[in-house]
Amino acid sequence: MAKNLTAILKGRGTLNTVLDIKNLSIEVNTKKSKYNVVEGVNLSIGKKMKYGIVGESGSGKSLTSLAIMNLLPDVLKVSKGSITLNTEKSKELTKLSKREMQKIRGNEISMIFQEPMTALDPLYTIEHQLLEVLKFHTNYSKKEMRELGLDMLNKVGISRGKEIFKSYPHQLSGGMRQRVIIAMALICQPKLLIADEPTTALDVTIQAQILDLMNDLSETHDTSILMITHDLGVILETCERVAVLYAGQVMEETTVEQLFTNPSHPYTQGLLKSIRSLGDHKNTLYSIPGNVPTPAQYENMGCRFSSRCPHAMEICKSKEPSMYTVEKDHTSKCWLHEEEGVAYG
Amino acid sequence: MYAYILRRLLMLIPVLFGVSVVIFFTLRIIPGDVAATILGTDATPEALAQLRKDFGLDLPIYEQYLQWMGGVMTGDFGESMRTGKEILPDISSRFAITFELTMLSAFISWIIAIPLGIIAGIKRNSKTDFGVRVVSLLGVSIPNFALATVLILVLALFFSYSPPVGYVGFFEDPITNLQILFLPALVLGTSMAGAVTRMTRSSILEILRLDFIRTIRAKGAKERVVIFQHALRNAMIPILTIIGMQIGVLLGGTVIIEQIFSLPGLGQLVLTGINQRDFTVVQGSVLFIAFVFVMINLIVDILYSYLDPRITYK
Amino acid sequence: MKEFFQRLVSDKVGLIGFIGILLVIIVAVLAPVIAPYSPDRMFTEHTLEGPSSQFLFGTDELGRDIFSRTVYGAQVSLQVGLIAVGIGATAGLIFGLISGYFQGKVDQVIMRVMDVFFAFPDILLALTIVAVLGPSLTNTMIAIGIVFTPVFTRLVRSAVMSVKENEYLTSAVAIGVQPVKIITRHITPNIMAPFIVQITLALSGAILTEAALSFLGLGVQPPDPSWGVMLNASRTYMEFAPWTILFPVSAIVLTILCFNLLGDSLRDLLDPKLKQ
Amino acid sequence: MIKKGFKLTFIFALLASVLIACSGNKETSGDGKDTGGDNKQVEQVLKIANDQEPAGLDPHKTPAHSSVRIYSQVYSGLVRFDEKMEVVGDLATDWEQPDDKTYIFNLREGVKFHNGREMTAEDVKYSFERIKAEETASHIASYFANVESIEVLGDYQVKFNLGTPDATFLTNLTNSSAAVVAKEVVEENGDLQQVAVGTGPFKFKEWVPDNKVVLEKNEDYYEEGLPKLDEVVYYTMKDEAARMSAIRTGEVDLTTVNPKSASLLKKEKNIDVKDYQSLEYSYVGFNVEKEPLNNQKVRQALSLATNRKAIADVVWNGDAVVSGPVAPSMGDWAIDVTKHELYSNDIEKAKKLLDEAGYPDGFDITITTASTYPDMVDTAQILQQQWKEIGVNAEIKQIEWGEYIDTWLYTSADVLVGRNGSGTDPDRALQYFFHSKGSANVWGFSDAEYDKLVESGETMLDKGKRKEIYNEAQEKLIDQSPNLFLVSPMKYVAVRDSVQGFTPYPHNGEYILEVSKK
Repeated sequence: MAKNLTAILKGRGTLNTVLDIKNLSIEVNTKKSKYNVVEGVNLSIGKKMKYGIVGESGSGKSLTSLAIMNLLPDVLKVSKGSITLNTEKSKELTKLSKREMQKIRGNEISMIFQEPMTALDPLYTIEHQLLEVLKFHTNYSKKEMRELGLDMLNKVGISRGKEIFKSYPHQLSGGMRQRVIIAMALICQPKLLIADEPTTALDVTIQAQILDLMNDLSETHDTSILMITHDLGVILETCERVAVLYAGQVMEETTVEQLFTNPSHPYTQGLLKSIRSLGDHKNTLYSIPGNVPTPAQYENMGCRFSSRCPHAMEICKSKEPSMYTVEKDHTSKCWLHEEEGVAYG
Repeated sequence: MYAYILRRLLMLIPVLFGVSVVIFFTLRIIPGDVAATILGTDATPEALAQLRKDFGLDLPIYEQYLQWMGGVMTGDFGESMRTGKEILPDISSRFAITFELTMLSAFISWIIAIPLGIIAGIKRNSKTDFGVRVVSLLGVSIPNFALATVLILVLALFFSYSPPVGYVGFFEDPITNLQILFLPALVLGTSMAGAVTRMTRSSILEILRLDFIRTIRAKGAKERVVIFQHALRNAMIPILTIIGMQIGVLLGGTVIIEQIFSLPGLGQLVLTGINQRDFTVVQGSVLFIAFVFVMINLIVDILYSYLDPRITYK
Repeated sequence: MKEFFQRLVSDKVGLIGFIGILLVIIVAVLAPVIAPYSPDRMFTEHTLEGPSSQFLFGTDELGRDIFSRTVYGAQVSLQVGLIAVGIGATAGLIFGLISGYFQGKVDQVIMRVMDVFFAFPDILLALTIVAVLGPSLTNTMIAIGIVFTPVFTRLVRSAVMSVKENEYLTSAVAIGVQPVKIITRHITPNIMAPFIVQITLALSGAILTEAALSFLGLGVQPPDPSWGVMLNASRTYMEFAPWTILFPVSAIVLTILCFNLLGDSLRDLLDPKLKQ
Repeated sequence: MIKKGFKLTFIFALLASVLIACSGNKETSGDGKDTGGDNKQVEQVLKIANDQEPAGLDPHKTPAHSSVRIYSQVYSGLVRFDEKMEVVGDLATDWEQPDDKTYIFNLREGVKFHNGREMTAEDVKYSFERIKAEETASHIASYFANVESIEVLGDYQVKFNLGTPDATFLTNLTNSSAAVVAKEVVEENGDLQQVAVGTGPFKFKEWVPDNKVVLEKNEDYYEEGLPKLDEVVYYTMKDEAARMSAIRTGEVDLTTVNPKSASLLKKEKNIDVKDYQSLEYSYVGFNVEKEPLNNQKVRQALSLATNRKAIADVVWNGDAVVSGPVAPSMGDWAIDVTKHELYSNDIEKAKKLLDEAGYPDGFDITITTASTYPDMVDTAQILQQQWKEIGVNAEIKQIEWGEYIDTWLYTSADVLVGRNGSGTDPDRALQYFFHSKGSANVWGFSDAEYDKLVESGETMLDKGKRKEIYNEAQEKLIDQSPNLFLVSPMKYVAVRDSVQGFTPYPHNGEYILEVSKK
């Protein structure tokens, strides 16, 4: 058991990772209530790795990404755990000052949000908004910035850069805007790009283009990607590793290949079943029965999936399972794997 | 754009026509006439009749209206019944004062309100927010004539200060001019500030929740850039609407403050006009104020399109 | 509604405003019980006396008890506010509903007329109306009501127009529901939120406008003690007898503050854009 | 955006501090003037704060006090009152009366209008004919209705032919409105509302509406060494608080104030408060043609129910005297009304009279007054309280000035509270206001005996007998009570101690001819 654990830890070793999230919990703290919405999340994103987090809305995937950026809304805060960024130096993001964090955002870690339609300030030209990033983080001259900007637009597939420079967001299509946003995110050559549902709001045809673009660019720029999505299809297309989030916890973590070939957690199985039923055009669509619990219900409910789990046992309802290793590079948070696997975390 | 402006200008015609009709006929319903107020307690019937004839008040009322409107169309607002002086030059020189006062008040209110609104908006539901809201509403809650009187008294009693007497134009003597206008503008500005603070606060609140603010933060912007370059500019449109409305209201609403601070503005002209039944003066001034009011609305609308590239007028 | 009150209570600002207004209403209703003297009773031997046990807030230039007048003043000022705003809001509701619902020519005519009134500066319009009708409590309220009408009309009209766009209404029209029913059942409840906010704010506006008219001698007629009247009369004696202005000014400021606090808080609560 | 905002704030803050600094400087330089004034010539500029804007400057057309106080400095008349209210020469050096109906005035030679032209007898003739002309609509036309013709006897001699002997003629001539004007100025400007060219001590310089009127010294004034001031500026400051503040800080040198403000200013060491008994009295006018006020007993009852002393105490801070139809400051002409039965404030008797008149339970009535004047509003409120005691329930209606004048003129109010200037001759107080044909008798009051009495008073040249006539007229008037005459207030003028030689008189509250500044 101990041997196995070391092997796993080695595979996830800090030396080769860009970002390490350890035991991250995020709590809502208002006068009336106090509870965790994200709990005990562990992730390691390797250099140049494309990592996916998949989960339904409310699973805490977006909050996790916002926590990395230190952009959580006022009522939420990181209550436990650490987020370490390894660039030239290791930095503990949860402990940085505002000023230090501002230096990292857009520079070392960039983020792309879901809604390209509303993610740009409607009152400023594309030029202003694109070059703004450079202004925040570099000392280039105006001319240099323009050149860099045009170059970057070119890279995201916008050839009429000069024209687009003068445009305002509302004059561009959704796909164009998302390209601009990607350009903004990559212009400072960040080590990590967080993409929160970058294609959800786009037409299907454009979705593929944008995903390809991100793939290509991350390779040419040596950028790791953290892809946040509810869509397993996107994960399959872009990612190498994946974490499945449910009700604020990681349920399963493995390579994409293993996830699709050997899903271990009943939740993942359910998810896969539902998209396959979609693909097969069978008469009935499969959906996981029941509802996602609300954060207020998390406490004392044992396994958070237990209420919807087809394999639920007595223990599931009373005691929370640990993460068990199912096979190499594959963990699952389910009592079913207690026997076969190694618990950690 | 030009076509739009032109169309808007054309739309002003019925409104101004309506204003002219309303004010003209309303004035004629008010009991009392200029002849009686001029002659006061020494009036004789003959003298009254003579004066009325001089002013054309013996003509049928619709004829009086047509005569007046005919003049106004050709830019002739007529002469004051009281002083016999041409009205338009008087209106414009007094308008300059009222306008300066209005702008200065607006300016003071922005200086007070916008920072307060931003602070309250950023720190929503904090003690600071609470304090700002109460303080800014306090400004709106004091009748401004009371505030003005208290201010005058306190300054005179405890600081031996009173503003210079006798209005001087800005271009004659800017320093004296500003000394004269500072207190009245402060009073009006204080009462305007509440609404602007409120609007700034809620717009900032609203804007700060929008996605693009998160994008800007994610780009590594300093909080100052987020607030002032992005949030505030986006919040300016509703703020501008409020400011535009207030400037419009102030142009006709400075009457009391002008009287207390002895400023020879348009408000006083109208008030004395009403008191003395100097119809031509009141009609002319009200029409003028209404014109400026609708023009300000138009200017605010045009300003929108400069502030917000999404707004275009065709 | 219950949820709404819960939220109101949770917002301290709104709660303070609400309680304040409640207090003023109670004082106004119980004025005859609270006030030790009739508001017009003159103690000519005691003009401009400072606060004492006999005269809690002192006396005014005619030897009247300022405490009693301030208490009765709540009655007069609230009455002015409520009725004036009632007139403006009702007229605005009617015109706005008609205008917004039927649109077309009716709308054009109503809105142009409102534009005309809107183009008049408030104080001048009120002043002119009072001058025409003759100054009295009733006419003051009518004048302020007329001044407020365009604001309410515009508010209701735009709310109606936006509600009308909604699909459920289109379907209601499609299945042939009567216009009156559509207005009362569907539109009215939907425009209530902005309407209530505007009413709260207009109430404070009305009290202030009455005070301004009183400054010009055209407000409530003496000896009725509206706060505006008291304020204006005491301006002359402010230095000689500061209590003559202190108490009515505090009353007016606190009341209007409460209305504004409540309005401000309601606006936040009812604004869908600001919901948390 | 933000930077701009901060810059503006900064500039603004700077500006505010500069403003305050500047005003500070002015303060100190002002103090310097006060102490070290001996070696430096003090600017002889008198700044006066007025509560009303002048209505116009035409002396023949404008009766408003706010106008009179200004044009009386610019124009002169043939004669004027001295400080004892005796008629003395002004433009006329002396005059003779060949008979009761003829006056010949010898004019001062070499008097120049402010436009440089010499004033002659032709100008006197022109001026009085202008007053009398119907199209002038002069408010003092009736004063000179008795003048049948004016003859120019020479450049410096003019003769007035009267229709009947007229005891009031000379007094009427002292009226500031009986001014000698220059024909060419009238012809050039249509009227004299906006211009003023006279022969008086001060020349009209400019009038900025709702702001100020500036007069400057007439270097050619015919009285040696006068005026002492180089310039007089009248600022219009309608707000009492603003005037108080300005006189306190020395922004103005002189202003009229109300009794309460006066008592406050008396405590200030740099300010003198001068008072004088005015020629005005407050009154209650009745529409004597309408029920119930057409009943003399009702009017008498109301008079008895009225406590005039209380009005003097409360409205005028005690600084007012109970008055009859002729104000007490008219000296001998006024009767002592305090002992009059109807002034006894006898409630029981009042109730009895009401009972006799058929109103045992009183009646409802509306008191109308002008919102412009707080004293009138306060008076109305006191009357309301006092009359309540005899069951008369009054409602108060305050209206603004324009409507008030109209209401007065057409007697459209049943009860009107107001203030009258009783003039400088009892003829105005008694005939002008109450003769059945008197211009200002709007009350519908008509009493043949009374008419005869005041007519004889006008033509009676023997002062002793004239006084007897007027005493009787006053008794009669009070008995009839078409108006209730209330109190005649003191007037207060606050003056900075830098002003020398200022004394107000009842007939001229702002006599500044001999004023100088130190």
